Amino acid sequence: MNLFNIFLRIFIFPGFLFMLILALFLHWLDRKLIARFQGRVGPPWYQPLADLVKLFAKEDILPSGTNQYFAALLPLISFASVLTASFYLPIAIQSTPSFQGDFIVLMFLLSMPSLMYFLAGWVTQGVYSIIGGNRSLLQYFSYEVLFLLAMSGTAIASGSWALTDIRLTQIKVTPYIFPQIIGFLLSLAGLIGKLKREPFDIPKAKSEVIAGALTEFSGKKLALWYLTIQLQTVVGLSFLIHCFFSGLWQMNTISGFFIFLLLLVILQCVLSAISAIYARLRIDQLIHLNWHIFIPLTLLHNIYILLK
Amino acid sequence: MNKTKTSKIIKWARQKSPWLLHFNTGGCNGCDIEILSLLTPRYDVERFGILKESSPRHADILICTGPVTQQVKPRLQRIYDQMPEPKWVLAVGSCSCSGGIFSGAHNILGGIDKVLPVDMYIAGCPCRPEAIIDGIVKLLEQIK
Amino acid sequence: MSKITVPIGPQHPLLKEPLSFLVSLEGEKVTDSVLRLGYVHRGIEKLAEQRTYIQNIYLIERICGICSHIHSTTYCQSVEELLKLEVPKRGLYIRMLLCELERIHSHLLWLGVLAKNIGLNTLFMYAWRDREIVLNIMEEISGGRVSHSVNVIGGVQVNLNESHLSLLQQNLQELNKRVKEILRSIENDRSFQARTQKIGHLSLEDIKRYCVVGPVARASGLDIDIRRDAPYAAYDELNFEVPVMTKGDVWARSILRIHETLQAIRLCVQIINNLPDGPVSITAPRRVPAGEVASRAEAPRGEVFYYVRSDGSQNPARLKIRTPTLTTLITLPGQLKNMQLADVSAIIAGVDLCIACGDR
Amino acid sequence: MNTKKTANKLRDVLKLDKSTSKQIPFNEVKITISKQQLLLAVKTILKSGIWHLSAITCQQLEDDFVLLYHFWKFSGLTLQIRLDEKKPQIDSICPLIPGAEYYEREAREMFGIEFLGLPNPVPLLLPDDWQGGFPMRKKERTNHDKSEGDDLQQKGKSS
Repeated sequence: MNLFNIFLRIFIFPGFLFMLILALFLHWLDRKLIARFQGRVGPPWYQPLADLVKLFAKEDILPSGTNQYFAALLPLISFASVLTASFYLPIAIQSTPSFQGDFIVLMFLLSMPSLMYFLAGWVTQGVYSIIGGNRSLLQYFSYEVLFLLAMSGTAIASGSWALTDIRLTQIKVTPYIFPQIIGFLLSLAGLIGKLKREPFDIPKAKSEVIAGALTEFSGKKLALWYLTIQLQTVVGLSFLIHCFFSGLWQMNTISGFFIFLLLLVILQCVLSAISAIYARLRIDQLIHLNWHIFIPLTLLHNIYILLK
Repeated sequence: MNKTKTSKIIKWARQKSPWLLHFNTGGCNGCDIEILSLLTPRYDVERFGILKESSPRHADILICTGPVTQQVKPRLQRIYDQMPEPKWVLAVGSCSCSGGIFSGAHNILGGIDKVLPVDMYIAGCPCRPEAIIDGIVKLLEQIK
Repeated sequence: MSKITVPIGPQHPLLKEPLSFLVSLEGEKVTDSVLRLGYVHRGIEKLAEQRTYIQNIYLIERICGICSHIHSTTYCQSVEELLKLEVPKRGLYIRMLLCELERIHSHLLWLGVLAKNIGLNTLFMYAWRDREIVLNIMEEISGGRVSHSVNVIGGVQVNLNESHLSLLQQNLQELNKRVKEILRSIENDRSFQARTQKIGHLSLEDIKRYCVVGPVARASGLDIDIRRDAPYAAYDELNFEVPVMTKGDVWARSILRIHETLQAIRLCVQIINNLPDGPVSITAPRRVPAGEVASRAEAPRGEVFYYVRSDGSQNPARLKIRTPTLTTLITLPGQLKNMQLADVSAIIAGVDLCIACGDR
Repeated sequence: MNTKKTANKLRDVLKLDKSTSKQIPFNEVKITISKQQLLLAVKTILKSGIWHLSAITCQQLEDDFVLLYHFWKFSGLTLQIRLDEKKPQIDSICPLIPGAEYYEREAREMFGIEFLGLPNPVPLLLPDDWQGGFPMRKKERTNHDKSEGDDLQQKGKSS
């Protein structure tokens, strides 16, 4: 019975299948919202699924001279790391075995795809891929740091690095969204930088470096890359919700689950709105914005929490 | 799942998400702005799942406009080779179908079919966005 | 630092048309760039010598899809000058109306392409959605959205009746409101300013050394507009201002072009209000007496120059076309020097290249 | 206005007689000068405040080439130069007006006129591997358009 229970939990409900459906749903919501902001109708509900199935059925070419084995490995590693990250997150219903420091493990697993993205740029040796890879590395060092620092505000406030402890302290006090609203906004900016979404999507800027490091990928590998990015959005957003809003609902209740989904949809709307409003920033403006404004603000905010 | 079931799903997926790659082989950019206006709110091809991609690796349909000039021919050939199977070619505008008004010039080789195997010809100078959408829809129906 | 040569090659999302740009980079900074034209060269001047004057109108309109009417206007007015024809006033007014509508259409198209290149897709969609209004009007008048064969030698082959005028009146007000809204949204959109200010600078004596024309020159302080300084058609009867700015970067060019769009709308309204009645065109003989003429007109991108020489037969002996994009192409490598790679897309879109015009 | 003044100044600087200048439509003054006087003429024009060179037209008139330099400042001023067909050489004005480079490169590849001192004499519009001779020359029609160009001619005449 326990084995079946574990199988059910890993593959069906809060595991692989559920995350995949959630990722496709959020990706469709994102494209539909941006289209609606721009006055367009936007794609039908099954569009992300159709894109993935078509990409899986396409021929898989790589430029001659690239290390086929390594190029195939990169999307797999990044996809696997994001999936294992999703198992650590207590998605409203099930409570995972939480240990001291799984906050850091989750943070590391979430940042793996950005590293793989950079390596993908170097493996395929295309001019656009190398430039896309370099830019994603620059962005990796600035916005992962911001995301870590801003999120660790909640860990400092709850005094422990375990996710469940963060949740328990929030239930006693108030959800961290109210006292740490600045921390929340900064970690949202860090998440946008990590996911390379619109205002900070210079590494895969369509108009300069075609598709950044993914220019040479096609077929199954490209499908895996797109799936990774969509999954990363879901896991990143639910990580954000867990750390800042988890006091709002009780675990293992149906109503808690729907509140969690509602928050996920709201945050996705915020992300889509931001990406529809702002133009793409240059790489030096990006780094300047991060190190001159966001990081000092986060440090001040964390010190303020420590002293309180 | 047996063979016919999977191929039916793949056929459905290919019809529902055709990604375009646009290449102007020397035309007067009348058809190009009509292709670009497909993305805009009035025609909005994204509701059919059509996206305008920028890398040959990601694209299914190569949309060419304009007669093939001598200098653009090797590039057109290379882009076609870079695209993964299954791929289709759409000749948009009368000068890409047959060289149009510019046939006979010292630098023009004629229509796209002198260089690539073309699947669908869309006439018009410049052709209207509705004609391009109709051409794409007809092409998608032919996908086996 | 690592030196890479980035080919912004014939097929690139940045360019609607093939133009090969080899930009050599040091890190993110552009050191120098080599430009290669000729991908869209169709030998229009050679073809024009094998066609009669009337067949040439159909060819001249296909030089460039965006400014097709201005090309046929310049060509027809130079042939009318050779034939010493007196084009009726109403024909001239309709010809000017379509010139200004095409200027609005070209500037809104350029604004969308610039916004798409710097990543602001929403502005691209809004600019092109508003452009559909102008396309509706042009389709209503001439039957064609993009290239509308309205000009004939001796006048225009299209007439405006009451329904056209009311449609024009109402749509132009709507368009005026929307373009003002776009101008307001651009002026206080910080991310648009961050991507377009202080890049692609052209000083005034660069403009003079490279003989640059059009909005790119007016954005650097050169106050020349063919419609006002050497009026053709019936521009001397209309009053309008010519916006001039001095900063000379992509930001100044953007604001200037939107002001020009507002001026073009104002011109269209003037043309409709005092549209003279009478015939629209007069018939022109097939044989053109020997002679030569050099005529200029203000295309959306600047001064377009036509030199027509006829030797009395049905075909022009020599037809020389010089389009404004050629002058901005010469200055591009200079503008791109030690800019960021990300600025290259804004600069290329800022100068509003129409390569089909440039290569002929 | 000032193009007329410049035209008169040009005539007395180059010591030309009255017959060389002619009025052509859209108020242009055309002055015929010889090949050697080109640089001097361009210098005087630039000194008199006209800097905009609209175009360099090159054409073939009964077996010798005619170059037209179109200057413009609110009204036109054109310099006409005749080059014999055997040795079509003229010195380039790029040092004076850098903007003329593209016009000269185009004239060079279309008509085969040698511009001495052209910064980079590389083909502008024609492909690098072009063997079709000089396409715009009258007699030497490229084989490509001989076949199709002629029937357009007949069609033009017959219709």
